[in-house]
Amino acid sequence: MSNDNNSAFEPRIIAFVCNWCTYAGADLTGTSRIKYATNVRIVRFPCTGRIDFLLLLKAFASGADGIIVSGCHPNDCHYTSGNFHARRRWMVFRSLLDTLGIDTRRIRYSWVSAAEGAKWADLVNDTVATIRELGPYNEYKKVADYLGKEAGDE
Amino acid sequence: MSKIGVFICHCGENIGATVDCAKVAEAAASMEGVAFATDYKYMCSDPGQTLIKNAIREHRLDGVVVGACSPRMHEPTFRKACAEAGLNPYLCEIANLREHCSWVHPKGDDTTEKAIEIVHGLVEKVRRNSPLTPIHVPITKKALVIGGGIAGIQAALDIANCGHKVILVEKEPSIGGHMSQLSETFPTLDCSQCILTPRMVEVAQHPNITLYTYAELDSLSGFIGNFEAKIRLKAKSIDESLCTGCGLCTTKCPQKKIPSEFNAGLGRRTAIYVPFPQAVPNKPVIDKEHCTHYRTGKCGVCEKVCPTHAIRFGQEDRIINEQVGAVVVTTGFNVLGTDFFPEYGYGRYADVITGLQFERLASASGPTLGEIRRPSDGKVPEKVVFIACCGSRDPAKGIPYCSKICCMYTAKHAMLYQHKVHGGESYVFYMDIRAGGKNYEEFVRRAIEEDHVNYVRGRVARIYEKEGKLIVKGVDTLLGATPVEIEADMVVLATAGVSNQGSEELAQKLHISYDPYKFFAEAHPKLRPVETNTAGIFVAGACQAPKDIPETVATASGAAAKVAALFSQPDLVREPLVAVVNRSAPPVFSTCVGCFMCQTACPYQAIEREEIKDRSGKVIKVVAKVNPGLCQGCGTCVAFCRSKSIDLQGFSNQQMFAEVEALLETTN
Amino acid sequence: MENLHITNGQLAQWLDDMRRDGLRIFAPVAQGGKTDFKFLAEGDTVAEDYVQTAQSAKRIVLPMAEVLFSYRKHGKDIEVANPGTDRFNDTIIWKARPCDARAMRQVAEVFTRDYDDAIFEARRSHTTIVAFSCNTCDDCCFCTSVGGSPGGTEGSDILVTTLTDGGGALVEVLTPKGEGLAAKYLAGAARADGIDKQAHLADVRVLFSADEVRAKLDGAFDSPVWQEQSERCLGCGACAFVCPVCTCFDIQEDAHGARGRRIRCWDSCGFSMFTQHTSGHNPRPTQAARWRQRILHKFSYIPEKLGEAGCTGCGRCSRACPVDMNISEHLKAIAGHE
Amino acid sequence: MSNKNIYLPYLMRIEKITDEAPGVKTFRLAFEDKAEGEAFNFRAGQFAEYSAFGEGECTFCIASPPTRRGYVECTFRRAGRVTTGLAKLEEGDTMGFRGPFGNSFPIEQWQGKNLLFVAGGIALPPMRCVIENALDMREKFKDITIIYGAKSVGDLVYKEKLKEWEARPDVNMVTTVDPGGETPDWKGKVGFTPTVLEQVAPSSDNTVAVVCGPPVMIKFSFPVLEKLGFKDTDIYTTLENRMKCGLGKCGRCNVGKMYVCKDGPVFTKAQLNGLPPEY
Amino acid sequence: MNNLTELANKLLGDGTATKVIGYEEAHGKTRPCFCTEAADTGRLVLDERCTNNIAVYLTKPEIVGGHKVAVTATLPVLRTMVQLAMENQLPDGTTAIVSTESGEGLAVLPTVGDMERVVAGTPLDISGKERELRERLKAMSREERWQFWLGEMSRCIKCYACRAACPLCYCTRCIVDNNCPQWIQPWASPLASMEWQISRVMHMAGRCVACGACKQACPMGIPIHLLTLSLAEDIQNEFGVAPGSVMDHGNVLSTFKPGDKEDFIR
Repeated sequence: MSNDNNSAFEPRIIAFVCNWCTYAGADLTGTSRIKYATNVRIVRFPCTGRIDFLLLLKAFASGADGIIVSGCHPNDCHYTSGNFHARRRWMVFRSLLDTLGIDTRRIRYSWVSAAEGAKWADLVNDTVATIRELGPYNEYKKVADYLGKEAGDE
Repeated sequence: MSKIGVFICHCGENIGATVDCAKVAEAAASMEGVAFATDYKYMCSDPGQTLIKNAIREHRLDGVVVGACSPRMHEPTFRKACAEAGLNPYLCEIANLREHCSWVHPKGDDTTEKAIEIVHGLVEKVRRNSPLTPIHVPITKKALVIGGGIAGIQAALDIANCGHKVILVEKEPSIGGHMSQLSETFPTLDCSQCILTPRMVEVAQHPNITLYTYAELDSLSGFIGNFEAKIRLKAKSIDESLCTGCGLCTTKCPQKKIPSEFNAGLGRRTAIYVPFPQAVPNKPVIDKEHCTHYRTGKCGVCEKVCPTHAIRFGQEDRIINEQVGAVVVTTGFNVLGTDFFPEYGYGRYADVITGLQFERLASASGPTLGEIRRPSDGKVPEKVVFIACCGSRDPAKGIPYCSKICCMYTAKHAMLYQHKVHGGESYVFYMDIRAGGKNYEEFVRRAIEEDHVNYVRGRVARIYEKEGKLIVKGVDTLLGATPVEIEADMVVLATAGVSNQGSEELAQKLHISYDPYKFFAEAHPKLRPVETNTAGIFVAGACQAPKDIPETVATASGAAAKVAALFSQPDLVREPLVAVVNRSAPPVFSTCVGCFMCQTACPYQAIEREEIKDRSGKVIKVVAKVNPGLCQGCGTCVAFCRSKSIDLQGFSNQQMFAEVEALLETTN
Repeated sequence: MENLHITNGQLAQWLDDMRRDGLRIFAPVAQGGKTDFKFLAEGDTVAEDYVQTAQSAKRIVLPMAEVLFSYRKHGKDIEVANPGTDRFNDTIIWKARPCDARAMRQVAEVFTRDYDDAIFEARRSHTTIVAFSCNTCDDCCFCTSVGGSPGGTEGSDILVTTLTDGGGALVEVLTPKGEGLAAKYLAGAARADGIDKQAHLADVRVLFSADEVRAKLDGAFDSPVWQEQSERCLGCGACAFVCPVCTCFDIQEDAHGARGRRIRCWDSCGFSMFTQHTSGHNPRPTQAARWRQRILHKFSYIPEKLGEAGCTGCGRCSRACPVDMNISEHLKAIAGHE
Repeated sequence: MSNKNIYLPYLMRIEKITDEAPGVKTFRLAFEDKAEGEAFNFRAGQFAEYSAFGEGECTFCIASPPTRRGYVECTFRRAGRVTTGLAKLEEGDTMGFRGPFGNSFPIEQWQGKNLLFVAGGIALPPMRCVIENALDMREKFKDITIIYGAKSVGDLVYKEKLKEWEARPDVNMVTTVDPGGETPDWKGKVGFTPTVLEQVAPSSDNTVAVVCGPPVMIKFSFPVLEKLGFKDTDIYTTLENRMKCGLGKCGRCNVGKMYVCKDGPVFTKAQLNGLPPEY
Repeated sequence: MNNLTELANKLLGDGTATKVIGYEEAHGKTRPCFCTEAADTGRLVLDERCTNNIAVYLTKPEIVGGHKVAVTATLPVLRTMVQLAMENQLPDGTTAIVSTESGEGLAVLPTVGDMERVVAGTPLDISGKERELRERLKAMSREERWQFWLGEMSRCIKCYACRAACPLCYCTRCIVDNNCPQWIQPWASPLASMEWQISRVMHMAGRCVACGACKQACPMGIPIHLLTLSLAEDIQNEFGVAPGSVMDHGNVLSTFKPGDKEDFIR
């Protein structure tokens, strides 16, 4: 589903990242002065293991067009296994979202280490480009505003 | 929280040149709950911090957001400033306007808008912050060291020398470990026992060290600073207080044909025995499995001959409890036996031996008193083949890793052979020579160049016996895979270093993790190499992976330093960013339903069971409870808990939920 | 008010005409193995073969969720927006059952007593109920035990009784609203003469006497019957949500940052959280207490106020219950309880 | 048919916030629309629905007496989502107010009688309204006795009011804290409220008693009053069932044939005797 | 007196149980029933018509408090009991009565170990209509699936019968009753209903025994069991954990393998 008005569309992207790897990696992007799209807002979590799947849904319901979830590479987790737990959670979650027809292309999972400043910039730019191509997540937004639209009618 | 102060830092030009800081402050001022907002050139400077402190006092702020550099940089600075102004430091949050905004975006409205949104997200988060206080955990300043090899000896001595009590537990009758079995050590060729024995004696005599030999850990409970160890003292069948170590019993014992563990099976010992002459403690134990008295009820010679009547046949295992604050695990490693290698005869050929057995042959205290004689007939071998990487680096054998020490000890063995058997011929089959280490490469070169050891790069495919000779068939890959056949008198296999027997069981007792090869896992391979994921439990030496002596000793001292650092505090102070299981008034008590799935998700064993009882003491329900001494605050349990009964302080559900919604609010 | 006799063709035409005119029609449609009311859309077929819809038509006047008002925060100030009552459109409930139509009166009583609920009133005034008498019934039906009838006219604007002999339908125009509709769509219809409506109605057996139940309930608060009956009850809200009479609701906040709305949504006295205080104290802590409340409310408290049971015998709760909490069975037991 | 949206709250400006005890605050609220304020009337014992916009509505009594016009006061303890939201508000902020709802204390019928007020903990607010109402027309009543207890000294609310009442010669004011809850300089009594009530033993002759407090306090106070000779029709209390609408519609506070929000919250013990114990 | 009654009486008589949770016949169907004395047990039935998952009562203190319970267990019920035991929710001393494989006789399973053995020998098989529905869903495009579920969710009335009927939904406080924060809007709307189902299904990951109680309970006939079934099947394919089988340690989501797939992580 592409959007006719892509040039005017600025995707809203929210990134759920762990403190120790990806947040630090994004810090390194800054320290290295690598530029990337302004569309992303970062939420800092101690660990990807802490990220609740409902928060991702809340992001969509609140108007996000795309989501990034990123943490430490396998075996690099500050807490040893939080990212492994997260990985399982996302495997299961993705499969469920797909069953429901929720657009899993809009959630980008990645591992970005504290040393991968450039990878973070690429990840953001790439995600922005992907979401720009997909267009605003109107399907979801429309449902989110059900009370305003449909229920008033009933 | 509804009197939030927002402080936007220009960071000189770093933020100020890209983001319109005044506009951000102005926008922040109109956010719900914000009572004060301003911008300033350098918030982290003294005047900047003073500005924050004054604003906290003047406006009675109950929350602070500093828009500045990464929280990984100055979060502690600003939290401290808040604390100094009387605001709980955990009511301060940092909006990352530099690394995540001004440094990565061009100057413009979008960037300023993003800065405003970042601030908004954190304002909404901080409105839901709670004041937190650091967690204090008392510490029992006594350490438990498990394993009395060189690692355990070193760790015990280092900790004891810092003035702390140490309990050293060794499962064999004597401490000393593998190092006591070695002949000379690379790359200096100094006598292993000569450097080790003084340390063993020091352990025995140290006033801060309690030594339990012939003992094993039964169980460990508790948490950092507060462990309770149950130690099983196996029955030695002697009264140690009476035994003088005269040795009469061992000479009279009629059971003399028991393979000696110390001599790697190449020598014999008696049923009542001291493993080796320099043993510490130098007192015998009775090996119940082989003792005639224990097996048949007859004999009792030792009891008769003992001048001090120290023999106690009826003795039973004893379990003692020890309270300790830290544990160092130094249980070492083992080497594969020759029977693991079908291609080399499954251990059927007496003259195909392991490197460890060769050490005993080369040792002056060994069964041959240091002469190299082959086990089968005691002849001095004229041609010896050493095969490196036996098992190691062989995924087919399930051991993909490098055992690290074999290259060096094989060179040493060949060198020792050449020194002891003049005119002897030695061959080393190898895959690569790994001689990284101080003076290591030089050592190997000396073996090749000065002692004329023949290094052949290639694998040995097969060994078979033919007319009293061991035919070694291999290839030389440096000569274009030319087949090589050597008629050897003895073959020494550098078998892979593997984890010690029972290491998996021990890891489970300790709740520490281990790798697929059952070596214990460190908390972080680089930055926390001697810590485990269980706070207060440290590892050192070859129980982590095969290590040589210098590395073993270094990690042991490292672990000891960690213990000493832990013990140097009056109590353990921890960041309160830990998970908490909710509690409420009766009749609910907690919304936790007690499925304890969180326990299986926690990497730190931080989740305990708590019984909630009524006034009569009847258990009403069992709910989870997080031990704040163990919790590291990863929050995996929080995301897992179905009923949202666990929350993470500092990153609570309400905080994260509000931050996510706020970051997206302007789109609505 | 008059009675008309229309042919089957006229009946079909009537619906077609209304659909063609773009009226909002809320009618039973088969969906997902159940028949339930929905707003007719292009392609929808009004269900024929069913005894009872899964839900009643209650949500036309009391939606599952509706905005009571919205607001926006500006710093320390709040701006409140009253959505008003002029936003509603006319709706025709087509093929309501007489038990549903009758229930509407009780629902209306709740929202108009003491304080007039303008939102509800507006919704109701825009609603026209065209009910259809029941030609068939099932074991869950018991309207006749609670003072209703498969051909009852109470609450309907028009009542259609299809004639089981295939001879068209009897149309009873009952209210001015009904007259308006009939004038427009049934202008040429014949007057009904001598139709024995009763002969075309389902035979709904009388299972118990509501008065007897009420009399028994007076001293039954501490009876063991509640515990016995409710033991298998799972405490879900299905019975209340499908009930045409149940009106219990919750008021909730739909807040997103500076904007928010206050929402009214359905609730059920069967939920354990319904009465639970923040402290954890719960005046009705057990399912037995909640089941008792449901029965007492409908068959003792409401009769006290309205003179009739808060139940029209539609039987939906019995059909919806996952564990066969059959209400008529329980009421029969209560009526016969000593 | 009235076109008024009965769910729409009055907008109120928070004029003053008083910290009463840990987690307990009193708000003084003024009507945003002065005309609404002037038209606003209520009676002692009535309650209202208070909104924290963004969080929802919560029910508590109007704590100030109807005799003091131009503002209303409420006192609440931070517990759930809404009260937490309210507690975060500051002076000058706006909140919502819907009311007054429910019945009231029949204070006119009490004229010429002795009044006994027994309150515990956070239940003094509903009582304060009627106490001040009575004090504002002091000459119409005979003896006034107030017995107020809390878990600890810190938990006593309305500390200023307590001093004020204590200072009045025409009020017999008794304050008490539970054993263990006293401070070294505590001058009041130590003991559970029902016990102190028994010690004080006010005469039941020509007296009405008003009892408000946690369920356990009420449970133990009723028998004491009975022993002192109070008739069930002379003992008043207020029920605090969970409510949402305040209008007798949402069904939550239905107890027996009553809706607490409409037929209550004030009940005599005699009335309670006829209600199922679902409160 | 039939065998089941006899057996129930024996268990009640010898103190093995003080309450038997079982099925009785009513209105041409079966429904749960409870027997505490021999006089009650005559109505017990246990056959293929017994489709309620009566393990749901095992986590209700009102039902099991102070009782030793025996459950006449169909296979899904037995699977549930094993899962409950693993989650510390099966009351001590709970006994299961099952039909033997031949369907003729009855067997008593006094311990969880016994129950596990029976369950392990009878793997779950998703077939027939469910399989068909699942395949139909799979064959749809993503947009079609979204429209399908949106339509279904629009019919949800949020009565939570799915939650109430599910024996593994036993939380003291369900996430939907948690308003700090308000994770899921408490009213019925397509999004709130979908979020509720996503939560429910995620919470069932690796736990669901695919008994279909949720679907059976739904008064609106929404095929919500397709969600749990789909997930169960995906989990089986991905982790080798079959629905109704019990992991010896933890749960699919509370454990991991270092080698778990990560082809979706870039």
